[in-house]
Order: sequence, then C-alpha cells, then structure tokens
Amino acid sequence: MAGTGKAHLRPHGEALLRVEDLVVEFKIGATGNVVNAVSGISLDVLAGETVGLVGESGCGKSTTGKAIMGVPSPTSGSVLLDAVDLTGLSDDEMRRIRPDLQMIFQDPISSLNPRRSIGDIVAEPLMIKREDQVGHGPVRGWLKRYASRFVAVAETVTKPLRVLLVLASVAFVLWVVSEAAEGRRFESELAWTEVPAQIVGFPVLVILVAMAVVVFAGCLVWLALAAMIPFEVVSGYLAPISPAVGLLGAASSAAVSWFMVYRTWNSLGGNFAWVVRGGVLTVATVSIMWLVASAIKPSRAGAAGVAASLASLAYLQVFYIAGLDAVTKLVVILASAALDYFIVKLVVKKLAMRRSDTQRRFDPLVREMLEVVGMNPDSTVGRKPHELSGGQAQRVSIARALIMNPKVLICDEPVSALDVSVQAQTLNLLQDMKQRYGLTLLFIAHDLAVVKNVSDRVAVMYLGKLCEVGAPDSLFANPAHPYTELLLSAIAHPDPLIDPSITEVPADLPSAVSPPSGCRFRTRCPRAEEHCGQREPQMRPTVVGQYVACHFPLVEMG
Amino acid sequence: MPEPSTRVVLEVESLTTEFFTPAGPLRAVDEVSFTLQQGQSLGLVGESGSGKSVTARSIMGLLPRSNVATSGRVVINNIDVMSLGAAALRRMWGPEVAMVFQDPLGSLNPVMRIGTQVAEGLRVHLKMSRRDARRVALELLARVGISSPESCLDQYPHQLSGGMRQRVVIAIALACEPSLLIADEPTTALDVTVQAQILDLLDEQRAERSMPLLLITHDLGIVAGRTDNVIVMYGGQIMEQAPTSVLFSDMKMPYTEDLFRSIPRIENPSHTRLATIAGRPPDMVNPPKGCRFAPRCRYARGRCFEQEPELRAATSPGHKYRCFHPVGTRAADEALSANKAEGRVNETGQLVGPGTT
Amino acid sequence: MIATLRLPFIDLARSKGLSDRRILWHHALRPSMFTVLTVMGFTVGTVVGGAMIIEAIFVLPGLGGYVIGSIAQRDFIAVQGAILVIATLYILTLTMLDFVYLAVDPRLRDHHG
Amino acid sequence: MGLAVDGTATQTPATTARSKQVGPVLWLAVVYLSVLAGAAISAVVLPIHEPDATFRGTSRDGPNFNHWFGNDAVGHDIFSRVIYGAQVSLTVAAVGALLALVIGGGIGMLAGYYRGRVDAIITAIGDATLVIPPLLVAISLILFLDPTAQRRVFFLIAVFVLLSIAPIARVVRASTMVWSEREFVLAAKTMGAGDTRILLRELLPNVAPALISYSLIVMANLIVVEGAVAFLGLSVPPPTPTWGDMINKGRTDLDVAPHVSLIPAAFMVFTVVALNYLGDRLREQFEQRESLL
Repeated sequence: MAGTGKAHLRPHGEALLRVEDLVVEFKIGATGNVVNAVSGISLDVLAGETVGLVGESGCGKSTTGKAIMGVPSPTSGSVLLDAVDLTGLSDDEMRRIRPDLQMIFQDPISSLNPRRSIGDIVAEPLMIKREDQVGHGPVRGWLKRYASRFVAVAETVTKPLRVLLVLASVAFVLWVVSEAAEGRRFESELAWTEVPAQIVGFPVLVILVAMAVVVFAGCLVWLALAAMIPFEVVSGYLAPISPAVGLLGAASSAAVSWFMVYRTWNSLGGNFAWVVRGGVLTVATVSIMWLVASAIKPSRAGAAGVAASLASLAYLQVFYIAGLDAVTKLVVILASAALDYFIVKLVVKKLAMRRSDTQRRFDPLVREMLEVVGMNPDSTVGRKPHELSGGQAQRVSIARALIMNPKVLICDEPVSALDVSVQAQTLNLLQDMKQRYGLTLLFIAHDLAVVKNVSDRVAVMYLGKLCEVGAPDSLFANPAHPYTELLLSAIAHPDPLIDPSITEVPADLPSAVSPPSGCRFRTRCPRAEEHCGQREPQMRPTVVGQYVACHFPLVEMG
Repeated sequence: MPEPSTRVVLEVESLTTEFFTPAGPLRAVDEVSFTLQQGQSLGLVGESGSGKSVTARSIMGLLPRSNVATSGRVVINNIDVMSLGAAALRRMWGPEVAMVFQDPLGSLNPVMRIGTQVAEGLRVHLKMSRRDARRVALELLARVGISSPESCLDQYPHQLSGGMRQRVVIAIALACEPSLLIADEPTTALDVTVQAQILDLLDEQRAERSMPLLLITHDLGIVAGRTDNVIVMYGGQIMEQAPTSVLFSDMKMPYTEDLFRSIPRIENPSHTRLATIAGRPPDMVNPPKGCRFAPRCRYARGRCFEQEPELRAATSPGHKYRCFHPVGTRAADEALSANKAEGRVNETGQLVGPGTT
Repeated sequence: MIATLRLPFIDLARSKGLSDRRILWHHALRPSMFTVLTVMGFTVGTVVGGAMIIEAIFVLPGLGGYVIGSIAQRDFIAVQGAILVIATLYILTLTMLDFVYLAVDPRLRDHHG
Repeated sequence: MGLAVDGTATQTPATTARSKQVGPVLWLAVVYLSVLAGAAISAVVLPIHEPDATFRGTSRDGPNFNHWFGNDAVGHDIFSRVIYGAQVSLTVAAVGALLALVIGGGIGMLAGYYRGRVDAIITAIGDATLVIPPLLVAISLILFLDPTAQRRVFFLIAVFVLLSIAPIARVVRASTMVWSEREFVLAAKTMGAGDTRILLRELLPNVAPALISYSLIVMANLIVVEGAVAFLGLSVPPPTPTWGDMINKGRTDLDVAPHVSLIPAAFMVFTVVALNYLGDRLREQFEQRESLL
C-alpha cells in the first residue's frame, strides 16, 4: 500500500500536468469526523500521454479528478498545469485557464442541461469565453475607462450601501413599531412619500427603489408568460446592450411614464405638487439603479439602464393604479400593459438578435465538432438531450470539452454507464481524438480491461493512496502489488474455461474515516505481516520499470 | 456442477409482454420460450433495452398493474403462473420463486432492522413465531457469509457495506426455500472483488439447494464461468441459446459475435482497436421488418430485411440461433464478401454508415 | 407516499409475497412519515390562524378571539402576551417533532451521533 | 419514448401513459379562471349593474331574470358585486403570488445554490416566517398600521408577498438543490461559467416550471387569506365589494336568504379549487417529465 513517495514522477519540466501530495478531506455533518478521501496522491501526465487511474469505488479516484479540476479545490497539495499552480489562482485567473483543462463525466444524460438544445450546449464554452471579453465597442471604450475609474469609487460606495440597506430596513421596522406603540396614525394623505422628509430620507428611498426592481421583475415574468416569449430567451440574461442605448431608454421611458401619469392625474384634478414629487422619485430611481448596476458590472451598464427605466415605468403604473377611479384605472392598466409589452418585445428581439449573430459566428465550429465526434450535425443541433441515447450524449459531452481544444482532458468513468457496444465506440472515439488533436488524457475507471485498452501508463489506487504505477502491458502481465493481483483475479473473463472463483478475501473496503495504520491494504492483503502495520511503504522502482509501494512486492525490486 | 436431476422447474412458452405507451404498444418481450431444470443455472444476457429484465419480471408476474399485457405460458413447479389471481400469485412469491435485485442500497427498507426484514417472509408465509423466525434469520445470515450475524440482525441497512447488503437481500430471497431464484443484475452496482464473492455465493446456494438460478446480466464475463446455459436477447427476442461452453466456442449469431468482440480483454495488449456495433438499438414500438439485428449486421443481405428468421437448431444439442447467415458458415462468408463488394462493409469488417449509437 | 412507493425496496417487499395492506403499513408508511410530520408542524400555524376566524364568528372566548379583541382595542401589551404564548406553543410542537424524527429514522440517529 | 437509458437502469414506461393527455377537468378549470379574470378586468365596460346601486324592493330576492344572482339585504345586485369582488381578490392574490414568485424564487435559488452560511440563514428566516400563523400577521399588520383607504390594496399586496415568500423559497430551494447536484452544473463550472450565469442559464430554466406551478397554489391560498381578512372587515373599504365582505354581510340572515352568502362563497371555493388543481397538474407534468431524465 502506498505512502506518499514521488519516485514514479518524471523529471520536473517534462510533465504537462503534475500533481504533488494531493490531499482531499471532507467533514461529515455534526459528528465532526473527517473522511480522508485522498491522502497524498502524486502523479504526472506527459503531453499526448494517457494515464489510467484505476481502483474500486470509494478509493478516491473520482475525487482526485475533481480536485485537479478544482471543483472543489483540494485541501492541500499542488496541481501544476504547464508549470502554473492551479490551486493558488484567484477565481478570475482560474476561469481564464479553464479552457485548457476540461472534464467529461460518468452519467452521459445528466451532464447535459435537459432544457437546452445540443447546438447551444456545445457552443456554451465559446459563449462563456466571448462573454468575458464583451463590453468594449466605441461608446463602451469611453465608458470602460470611465467605468473602471468609477468602479473603484463605487466599490467603496456599494459596500456601505448594503450596510445602509440593512440599517434602513431595521429603522423602518422600528419606526413602524414605535408609531403603532404611540397609537399615532398617519395623518398625511400620501404617507409613503412623506416619510423621507420626516425621519430618515435616503434609506426609505432605497427601499422604494428595491420595490421598483421587484415590481419590474414581476412584470417581466408575467409579460413573458403572457407574450408566450420562449421563457429561456427571457430568463437568459439582459444581454450587454450598449450603455448609451440603456441610458437613452431609461430617460425616455421615465419621461413617457411620468407624462402619462401627469396627464391622467391632471384630468382628475389631482394636486400638481404630488405629481412632481412622483416624477422626481422616478428619475431618482432610474439614476440610482443605473449607477449601482454599472458599478457592479460595467459590461452590464446598458442592460441595467433598460432595466431601470422599465422599473420606473412599472413602479409608477402600480403606484398610481391603486389611486384612480374605475374607468381611468382600466385605461391606465391597458395603456401601461401595452407600453410594457412593446418595450419588453423590443428588448427581447434585440437580445435574440444579439444571440443569433454570436450563434452564427460559432455555428460552423459547433457543426464541425459534432461531425468530428461522429454525429450528424444537421439532425442533432436542434435536438434536446433526452432525445439522445447514452452513447450519443457522451459524444456531445466530448464535443463540448474538445471545442476549446484543451491541453488536458480528464475523463471521470466516461464509459461505466454505457453498454458494451457503445463503450467500444466511445473508447475508439477517444483514441481517434488523441491522434487528431494530440490530446493528453487522465482516464479514471474501475474496469481494468478498459483502462488497459486506453492508457499508456496505469496508476492503481486504494483508499486514497497509490499502490502501483507502470506501463499497462507489463503491469497487468506481472503485477507487483498484491492489490493489483487481487483485482486481476476477480475479473470475470468472458471465457468459460477460466475458473472464476476467487481466493477468499476479507469482504470489504475499510472506512475512509479511520483508515488502517501503515499500509492501508494490510487488512485485506494475503501477504500482510506485522511490519506492514507500523511503517507506511514508500513508492520504489522495480526491476521491470514499474513503481510499487509495498513492503513485500510480488516482483523483485530495482 | 453436480449432475442436475432432470425435473423441469420452470417452463416458459412464447412469453410476450406489451406496454401501452403514449407512442403506441411497445413489445418489450416477444415470444420468449425456454425451460430450466432443477439445480441448473441459466444466464440471460443482453444490452439495456433488450427486454431481459422485463422477461424476468413477467415470469414472476411482478409487473406494474396498469397498461401492461402479458401472454404465453409460464409454469413454475407445475403451477401455471398466468392463471393465478393476485392473491394466489402473492402466496407463490417467496416459497416458490424469489428475486434478488440490482441496487443493494435501495432494495432494503432504510428504517427497518435487518433481522425483521429477513424474518418477515418466514412469518407471513410459514406463520413462524417471532422467536423462531429470528433464529432462522440468524442462520440464514450466517449461511450467506455475513461475518457477525448476531450484531447484523439489529443493524440498519445504511450501516452495512454494498456487498453485505446484497448478502442480506440474498438471505431474504432464500428465506422460504424458493424452488426458483431469479437474480436481476445482482452485481452490477458492486465492485469487481465483491462481485466475484456474491456470484460464488449464488452458485453455492444453487448447488446446495439444487435450486435453478436465472441470472440476468449485460456482462458476458459473468455468464461465462458461472452458468450452464446462456440465452442472448436482443430487441425483446431470443437471438441465440446454447450451453455456455458451446456458445463461447461456436457462436452462430452475428450479434453474439459482435458483442463478444467489442469487450476489452485484459489479455490483449493496450490500444487494441475494439470492434463496435454501428447503428442504434431497434425502436420497440415499430420494430424493423425482418431480422431485428439486420440494420446493424455485417452479414445482412436482402432476405434478412424481408423475412424474420425463426429460431433454428444448430448441430450441438440445445443450441438454437436466429439467423440466415450463421457465423462460420459458407453462407456467412459469401454474405460478408458480397457486402464488402457493395461497400456496405469496410475491409476491417466494420459496417459503414448507418450513424452511431 | 407516492415517492416512497416508487423505491426499489417496495419491489422487494412485493417479491416477498406480502399483501398490499402489509406493504403499505409496515414498509411504506414509516419512511414517508417525514413529509407528514413536517406538514403537520406547519399546519399548527394555520390552525391557530383559522381558530381566530371561527372564534370571531361564533364569539367563542378563545385565545384567537382574545387576540383580535386586544388588537382592535390597540391593547399592545395583551397582543404581545398572546403572541408570545402562541409562539412558544409552536416552538414546543416543533422541537417535539424533532425528537419524533429521531425516533422514526435510525439514519438521523447515526448522523447526529 | 426510449425504453431505458443505456447502462443498467431498466424502467417500465407504462406509468407515464396516464398523465399525458389534458383531462376535461383541467380544461374546465382553465376556462373558468380565464372567464372570471376577463370579467374582473373588464368589469367597467361589461353591461352589468353598478355594484353599489341599491334597487328598491328587491332586498334578499332570490336569483331572477334581471338580477341573475338575486339581491342582498340592502338591495345590491349580487352578480355585479361578485364580479367586482373578483377584481380585488384576483388582483391582490395574483400580484402577491407573482411578487412572491420573483422574490421567493430568487431567495430560494440562492439558498439552494450557495450551500453553507447563506443557505442556513435564509432557511432559518424562512422557517421563522412559516411558523407565524399567516392570518394573525395579516390582521395585526393591517390593524396596527391602518393604512388609509387608497393604500389598502397596495398594503394588502405587500403583506401577502411577505407571507408567501417563505413557502415558495422553500420549494425553490429544494428543487434548486436537486438540480445543482446534476453533472451539467459541474460541467458548466469546469468550463469557467460564473455563478450568475449558471443560476440564470442552467438552473432557472429547470427550476422555473415547478416555481410557476407552485405559485398558482400560493395564489389560491392568498385568495383564502384575503377572504378571511375581508370577512373581518379589514380589507378594502366598504364601497368596493369583496367576496369576504359579502359573505360576512349575508351571515346574519343565512336562514332567510342563504344565497347572499353562499354565492360569493361558492365562487371563492371554486376559484381556489381551480387554481390548486391547475397548480398540481402542472407540477405533476414537470415532475413526471423530470423523472424520465
């Protein structure tokens, strides 16, 4: 059973991916004890090489794969990709490196979003990459400079803003309770807008703004449903419409809604001051919203502008509808609904148009990728994941992973959930991908024959530790570690002449919460002796060029 | 394997099961017939969607009550299962026939002690007292190789490992001494070392109780060393049926051959190219005309697409297959070379073109 | 209950030849007790709310009626007292439910050690 | 309908046959709700009597030709009052449920996606609000703050939104947790997608159907709460009719003219049943489709 030991690692510069002393530990719930899933794994993968990681379930091989990807990142240990240590990177730096390191998963259907079309799914990595650079065009160039300076200021402003928001809501509640306690009622007719002047001012305004946003979002959802716009398009995102358009939209719709209300109110003989106050409130809402939004994400400034304007519009409509008599109420409702509907349709059309031109740019790339993985692009681009078979779904995952031509592809049990014939096709496809793109693979599986078929080098894992590393043909021909031998003897050979019964072995994998001391395999190892319990075996080379971590290896040591 | 006495325990004759789906009637099992003698073990092999699991559940009558129609004859211990009402059928489950399921974690009631679950069959069918049932349960747990049966009685399923749980499921199945045991992919969810032990256990129990075992799996390796006979199913039909040694040495059906050749073998050197089966499993709602495997078969010629070959006997006894150009015969070589000439098959013998599964 | 009946151990129970009644009572009921208990926990709230209406209609001298009365008279202290009583009553039922959870599901017992 | 996903899981397709077609009852509920909503919105222009016009000599009349639902004690035409009453009930319940859908949905998704502290705080608050009897909160808030007539509708909406955020958040949180376990979310992360993108692009389209269907059920509950509040005379001030108020007014002479209370009550019950039924069928449709994946 392996200790840490790095004898099997190749000299520093050579490996494309180099993992050293990887440790992953999970705390379980209230009991406080810790599962040490991976305890000190070191392995490396040369460019263009395929390393197979094999072991029974519960040995931590999948956890190792996910830790290398940083989902979640390991408790300790280093992961060097092209000599860059991924564990030390910040989120943003990590996201920029992501395209070089991709992963495919065990359950083919569950690794595709059921609600999106195959073309969309495969194009997703390209959309994400484009997403990061968006936000600079002529007007945006000026704004970007302005926004970045502004962001530094806004950052400090928005933090207290959140504090203010909390303070405001607490103040509001306290104020309500105190009012009630004194038994005083509101005197003034329009209590909600009178309050700022009397007591707290700014925070209550912020609450009004928050309500405006909420009302807008509500209307958007309701209108989306009403207008039968494909929900997915609306829920996608308010694409980065250029800020200038956003600002223009905000100002004009605020003016329109304010004017509309002014006209209606006036015709009913309302007092002018009240309407002006409403108008001021609207403009205040718009500017605050736009300010905050552009501070948070400059690229979203345009979209935020449009959102702010719609919010003010909706806010005014709801605010005033309650106060009107029946006939005008109906008129206002219908008019505002029409206006909202028109604006949302405009936004959605612009959004859809924006999506389609990016789609057009990526389309050839997506089709080519689908072709490469052996799918007929025309018949699959529009289809949804649940219309695919397991094998096809896995091909789509491979296409999605390879479209960014990553340096390293980690395959976490990619064929375990597939039927034998489909498994063969997927393995052949991976083989073709390696020839075509010079791919570097880390292949994780529990089936020895599959691992042997795919790998240039095999590492055997047991309960979070490495037992043995070597070339597949020699390693499986004469295994150096008793555990590998046990695995080999348990294989169900599709040949009736081979006697399938297995030497009696204590049944099960010990718990990873309190693994056995020294060599972790000793509790199930036929060759275990007293000595194995005390010292943890280190990784040492054997005569045959394999590396094994065992006190009593089956093969003579080098 | 002890010479099985010739008494036939299970007789299945043109068993057909149809599901009424919104897309129309789906014939999951189509005219399946076979017999199983005392102490004999039969492997039912097929990929997912081949109908092997539905066959097993139809034999036992354990299908959902609505939207299902089963026809044909199933006789267990000369009781005609088809004619039994729900109550009679229930009385038969346990003492006559029992089933081991695939998912060890899900097959046990998470909130009930192991002891109670094992004893339940005894108390319901054999009307045993609580104390006797507990004693027999203890014995059963010991017989299925559970290390400390006493403590296990009072434990709950989540406290046991996968292998142990599957042993408990086997103990439950064997509680009322069934005369037929059906194991539906018993080891698919288990690791290879534990899998070997469970299969050994099933084999021991079969021999010890001279009870027939129907072993359902998608893995040819499991069937190879452990069953007397094998049935290969595809698209709801029996494609080939033979004693295990005969099937592996002299397989007749192209599907069996393809299935066999696409398994990665530990003996082969790494990076050997695997043979694959092109195309997709058949749509069971409107199955293709003629032989169901024809669209994906290298040897398929005109006749295969028109007329459905029926099961015909091969030279060695008990060996049946369903193909016009059986593997290894002159007819097959001619068909293959003709297909190569027409370009439907490339030189390495792979079918060209009909897309991928 | 519908979700529990779809679980594989129900299939095994059926294959043991148990009658539907026995499967429902002995196997399916206990695991699906959790959703029942959670819903029970929260209906206590709606029940108290409902009680107020009924007491208001039929002028029954109950806690709900008392609360409404004191609210109407803006008797702040009385309302606070009444709400305190209702809240503690509620918290008690919920904690009691937690213990029932532990009794029903052994897995929770292990989890919390 | 594919028989089984490749790999080992086998699943008999029979169970999905029944729930596919749209039953007649579903159609009845949809038609009823749309007619009611249509009538409520366009009540002003409909050729019906004025809700608060009193017709002499018709007090407590049973349903007759010119007053389809008859008259109440004061002589108002019940038919028009029911429609105007629907205006208040539907708008308050719909807007309340809608806002709760947005806020509750947002909170629920955040709680479900960002496990750990965020989730713990939100669930704690959620459970706290669920614990307090909703009716008690509504009534005490209205009595305490006693907003003026104009603001009453607006205030009711705010109170109902507060009440329904917690249940929706709970449902959405559970659903988001299930979806965020799926591997396509992990795949999105490994491709460098930011959290907001995952929440909006990957999770929302999957959570939305359950969210919308559940908010229909919340809307039904709100109608009941609004009815209760109106019954206690705390809802919109007298001139505008509400179902709860009509039931309350008709209560005294139930023995003489039961229809005065029973008709609005019947409408309320039928609306609530229709909404609940619609919500359940939608949820069942989504759950059933999800179970196939």
